[in-house]
Amino acid sequence: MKLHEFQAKAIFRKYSIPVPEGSMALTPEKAAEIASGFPGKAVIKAQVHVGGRGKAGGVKLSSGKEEAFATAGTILGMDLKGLIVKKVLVEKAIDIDKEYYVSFAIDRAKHMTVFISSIMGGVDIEDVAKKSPESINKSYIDPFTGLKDFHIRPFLKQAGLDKDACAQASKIIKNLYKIFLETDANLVEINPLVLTKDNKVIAADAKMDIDDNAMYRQQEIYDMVKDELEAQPEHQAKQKGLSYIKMEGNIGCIVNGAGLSMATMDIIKLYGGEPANFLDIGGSSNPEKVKYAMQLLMGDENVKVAFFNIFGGITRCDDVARGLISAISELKVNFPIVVRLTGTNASEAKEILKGSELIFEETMIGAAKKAVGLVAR
Amino acid sequence: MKLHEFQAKAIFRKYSIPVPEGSMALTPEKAAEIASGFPGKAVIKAQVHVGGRGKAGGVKLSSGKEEAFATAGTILGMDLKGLIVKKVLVEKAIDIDKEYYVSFAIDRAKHMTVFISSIMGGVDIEDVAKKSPESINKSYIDPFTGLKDFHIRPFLKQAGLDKDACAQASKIIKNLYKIFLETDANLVEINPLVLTKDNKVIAADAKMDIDDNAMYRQQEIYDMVKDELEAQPEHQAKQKGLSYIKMEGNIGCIVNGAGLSMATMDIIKLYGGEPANFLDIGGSSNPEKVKYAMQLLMGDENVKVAFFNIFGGITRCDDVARGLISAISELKVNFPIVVRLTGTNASEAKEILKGSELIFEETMIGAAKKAVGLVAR
Amino acid sequence: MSILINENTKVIVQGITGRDGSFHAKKMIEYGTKVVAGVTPGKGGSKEHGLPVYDGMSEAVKATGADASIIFVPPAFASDAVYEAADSGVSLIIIVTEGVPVHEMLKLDRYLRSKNIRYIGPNCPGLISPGKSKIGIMSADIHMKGSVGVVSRSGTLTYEVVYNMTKAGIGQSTCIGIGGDPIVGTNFIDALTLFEADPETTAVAMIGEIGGSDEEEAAKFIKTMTKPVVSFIAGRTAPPGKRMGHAGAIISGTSGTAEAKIRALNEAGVEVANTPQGIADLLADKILAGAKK
Amino acid sequence: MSILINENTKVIVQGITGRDGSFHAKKMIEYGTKVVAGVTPGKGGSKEHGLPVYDGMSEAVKATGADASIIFVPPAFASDAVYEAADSGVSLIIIVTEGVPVHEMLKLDRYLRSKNIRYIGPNCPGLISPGKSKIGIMSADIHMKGSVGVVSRSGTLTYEVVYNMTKAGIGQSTCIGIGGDPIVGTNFIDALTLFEADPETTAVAMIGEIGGSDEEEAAKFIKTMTKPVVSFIAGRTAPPGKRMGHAGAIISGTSGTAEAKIRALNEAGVEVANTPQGIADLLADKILAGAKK
Repeated sequence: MKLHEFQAKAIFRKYSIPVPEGSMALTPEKAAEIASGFPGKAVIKAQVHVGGRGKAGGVKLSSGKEEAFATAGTILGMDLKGLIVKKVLVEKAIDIDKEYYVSFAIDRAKHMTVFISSIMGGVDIEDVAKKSPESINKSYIDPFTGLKDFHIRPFLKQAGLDKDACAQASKIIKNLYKIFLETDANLVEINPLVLTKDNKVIAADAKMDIDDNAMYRQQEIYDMVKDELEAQPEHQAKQKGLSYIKMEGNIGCIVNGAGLSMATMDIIKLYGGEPANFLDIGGSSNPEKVKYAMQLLMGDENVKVAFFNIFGGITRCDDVARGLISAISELKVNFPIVVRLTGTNASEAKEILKGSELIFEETMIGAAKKAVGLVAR
Repeated sequence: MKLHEFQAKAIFRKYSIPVPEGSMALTPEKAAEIASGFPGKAVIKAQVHVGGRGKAGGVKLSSGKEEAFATAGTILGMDLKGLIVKKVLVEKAIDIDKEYYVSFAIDRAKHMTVFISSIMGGVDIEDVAKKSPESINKSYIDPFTGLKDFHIRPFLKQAGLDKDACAQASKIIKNLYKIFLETDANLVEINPLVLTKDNKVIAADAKMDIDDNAMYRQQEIYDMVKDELEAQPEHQAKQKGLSYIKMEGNIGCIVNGAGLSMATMDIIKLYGGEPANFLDIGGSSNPEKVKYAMQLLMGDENVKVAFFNIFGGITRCDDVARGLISAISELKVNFPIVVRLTGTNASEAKEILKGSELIFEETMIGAAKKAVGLVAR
Repeated sequence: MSILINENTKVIVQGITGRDGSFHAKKMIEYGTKVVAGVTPGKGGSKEHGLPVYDGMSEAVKATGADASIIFVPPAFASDAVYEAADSGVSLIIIVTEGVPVHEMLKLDRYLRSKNIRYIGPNCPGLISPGKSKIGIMSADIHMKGSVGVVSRSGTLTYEVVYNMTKAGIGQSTCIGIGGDPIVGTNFIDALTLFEADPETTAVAMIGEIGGSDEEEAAKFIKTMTKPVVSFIAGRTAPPGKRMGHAGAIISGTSGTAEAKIRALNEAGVEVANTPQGIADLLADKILAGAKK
Repeated sequence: MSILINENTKVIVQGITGRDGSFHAKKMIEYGTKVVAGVTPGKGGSKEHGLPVYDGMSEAVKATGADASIIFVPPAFASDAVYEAADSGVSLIIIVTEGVPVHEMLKLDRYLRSKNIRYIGPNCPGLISPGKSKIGIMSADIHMKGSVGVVSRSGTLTYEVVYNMTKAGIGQSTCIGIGGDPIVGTNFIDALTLFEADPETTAVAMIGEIGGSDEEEAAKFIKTMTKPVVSFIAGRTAPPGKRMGHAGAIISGTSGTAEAKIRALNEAGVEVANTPQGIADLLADKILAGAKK
């Protein structure tokens, strides 16, 4: 679960990490009001989950109330790489002397937290990693000991900060680590971490990604993201025990298991079709779940055919069949349904489905070919 | 550094561990006042660092203000195994149903914290360990994971507590562990942990021993014990970099290093003498330290002869010699001094000491025999 | 032989009185797995499927001499259950629980490794050595005893592969589902190492998916193996960045895409099937050829 | 040979710019120890006794290929220095610092053991293999190369013993001061195990003191050794309970008194000298007799 910059900065403030003065606005009026609250220029930043906001025109400087109003108006409603900007962060512009990069993330292969730092901040860290990998420091942090001064020292030295700025940066990094742990984050990142001309260290940007598995113990963060989260079809599906990601194709997939779901999408593509979605109905599926999955497909106007691929194990094929029957009878399904059922209670399932208008196939390949063929007509 | 029961209970209160109502008194008047502050009987408990206070008469029940006054008067000033009682804890007596034992300590051999519990509380746990070792549970706690529910469960089950009492006991034990960690304790102990007749779990006694090495980061505890601590000659010596323990003999020892100090005492005993003290002047000794050590010996009226045993290494023998010269000239030493110096700069030292009335010996054995001989005369 | 488990492995089911724990304990017993006890705090002294239930792992292991534990405990309590298992003396822990926070896993992983305890999962189906023992939740009937080791990050996809293998007459020595979470106890290299050393295994099927760099690392290791490995990678059509953030790529130095993984495997001489069914065909070739890669 | 260190051991001095660190670094260099660098945060780039000083252990080890580190850092910072050393790649850490809180040591000990790093101390004089290397603070001139291993919980008492040994013509293979704190990295059994395996060591002198149960444990181990061990235990006259609380006795099941220790050692066939000088006499007998215990 990614947080918006303004949300991450609210957490930063709670942990005494200095961020520029400012707040979030939903309208140009509010943006203008915020901008008039402090002297000097204001930065207006689109709050959307896309990389390279700046280059794409989502971050702009403005002078005075009127210009802030106008600029916010331009950014709000803007389409940034497919996402519509609904919120902006309006902040007092700061006098930048130097820009650094710091983050904490989880190294899956090493099974450790890694502290990543660079004196080349303010640009895409992936580019830095490619062009000048030597400028990136990585320190691995043992979960047993946690962050220690010796993990931070090399960065502080490279950054060439004076004693006072060192103390500020060190405190920021330690608090950032605290945030990383206490919010169950997959990633906390400050890019750029700014040294201002009057020798203050400030987090000019803030990125946080929270572990979805830990949401049950992160109530405060959940409350923060709740509204936006609940508006997402993916999240609604998850609440019902389904994992759903919409895509651009027209063959709707309903599968049990994430790996088999991906493989089903792959095989559709392999035989010339385009999957409309990823949809994993999980284990021990009950008929209600199947019905809801069908509704998700019907909500996507691109879908021209549905492909049921169920490998019964814990999931019983007869349960899926019952769900399917009730879905067909209650909903007005307006596309053909290709069904492939194998494993636990598959023959019972076929018995249940006998007489319906479903198209049966024995193998994944057979079913995929059939679905692709139906769309092509 | 051992804490008194009333001090440990003050810490318990801070960590929400329930203890009986009450407070500490220095006088019978104050004791009577405290006792009149609550209904029912009062327990008056001597606050001295000796085991088996109760059996020795240091813990007594009283009814009403007058009796509390009288009882406190009996206990205050009492000699308990060599220690004079100066403080009493006056507490509301509680209705005991069952008594348990719980503690956290450090197992030196296993390098782990151990949670020790027993359903046979209220008596000397060493006796329990001897007589019915099966009633003592030990759970080893990894410093990485800390205390977990599964460490506590076997005790809760054995204790036969109901759900409510289980929750109380569990919370007490977890907070006790927190105290153990956060106060840098070598030992925290509740004996007895009481289940009252109205199903409340209460720490009826409290024992804590704090790691002296951690005192630098335990300011609150230091403030608590400061006055008593600073009155001890052992502590005064420690402040000057010396380690001193008074004993009952008449041969005063001044040695560098704890092991050599103990060996020096042993060898005195071996040759028929009795050491007056343990005194380790430590490494890198300066002349001032030596002088102070001599003052400590002079402050002990039992001392009939001094035995200097210095093995020069980091400690330079000439430094010790200079200290000795200045001690002799400034203080009126009224007992003979046997000196054994070996190692770094020993010959320089002997040069410095030439002409003094010191008695030189080349070996530890020789010096010990000489010292014992001098006392015997 | 087989890897990690065999007909003598004694298993405790943690969370045996829960819905899933009870169901799968029964299935494992029916398969012939030596399930010796269950553990549920507070339920000590009761019985489940005729097995004794204990309050704690320590007493359960003392009473039964168990070697392994399988964990069906809700995410919020799972890590404590694993710590308890780790301190009880078992040498193998299978964590079925889905949804354990990654920070819990970081600590748990460090702890288990420091005690040299092998664990599998979390969020994994467990493992089965057909005809010997099953410590997991896979349906047993699609498996057949044989000489191909199967290792996979995915559940049902593995069933698909195994089903096709069995249909084609290709049996399995051990099938192990390592789980798809960011931090897992046993990764591809660990499993491949065990299969390489197992005299009963003659070839390995490795079923990967997008994300992380485990498949890429495995590819390097496979170059050193004497036994043939075939593979399938799921997620060629998955949208980029849906699961992996930018920092992931900086850390692992790989994009984690299916293409990158397939390329790495091909470079290591591994044939990668286009479909789950394809695995069986590739294996048939290898086995018929008696091929040494 | 010798144990743990030899003429090739490369050492970093942590806290080299401090008073004690600087002094003993110089002494070690003079003795011939391969001191390759010093570390003091913030002093990187400077020199001390002609040696490069680094800000951190990681860069110091990378630059020098050091095997060992000796720590002269005040108690409040010592544990961080040790963690840093542990993460830097050295395999031996000597902690001279006195006064490290025991709770810090519990964590540190667990950490170092989980990484299989050997440490000695804290609050210890270090170790010396006469004629080869000295990583510690003992004065070198009382030592003589030879075949007796010396292990001790005490500093100056060891000097006393070694001084008498050398005077009697009995040289030492390695002398190791394990430190007297409740938690130490290398205990008697660890040292005895190493001496037993060292072909250059023919006998061992073990110098113990009251408190804990390390000597009692060692006694059990000595029964399994082929090399003769002699001992001295300090503290027969120490007042009871001055260092050990009641809980200590419950935990270790021993009173920790000199008498208990001497009894345990005698039962294991170890002769215990009455005085530090007595060690040399006992050794002379053993060595002259070429005795196999």
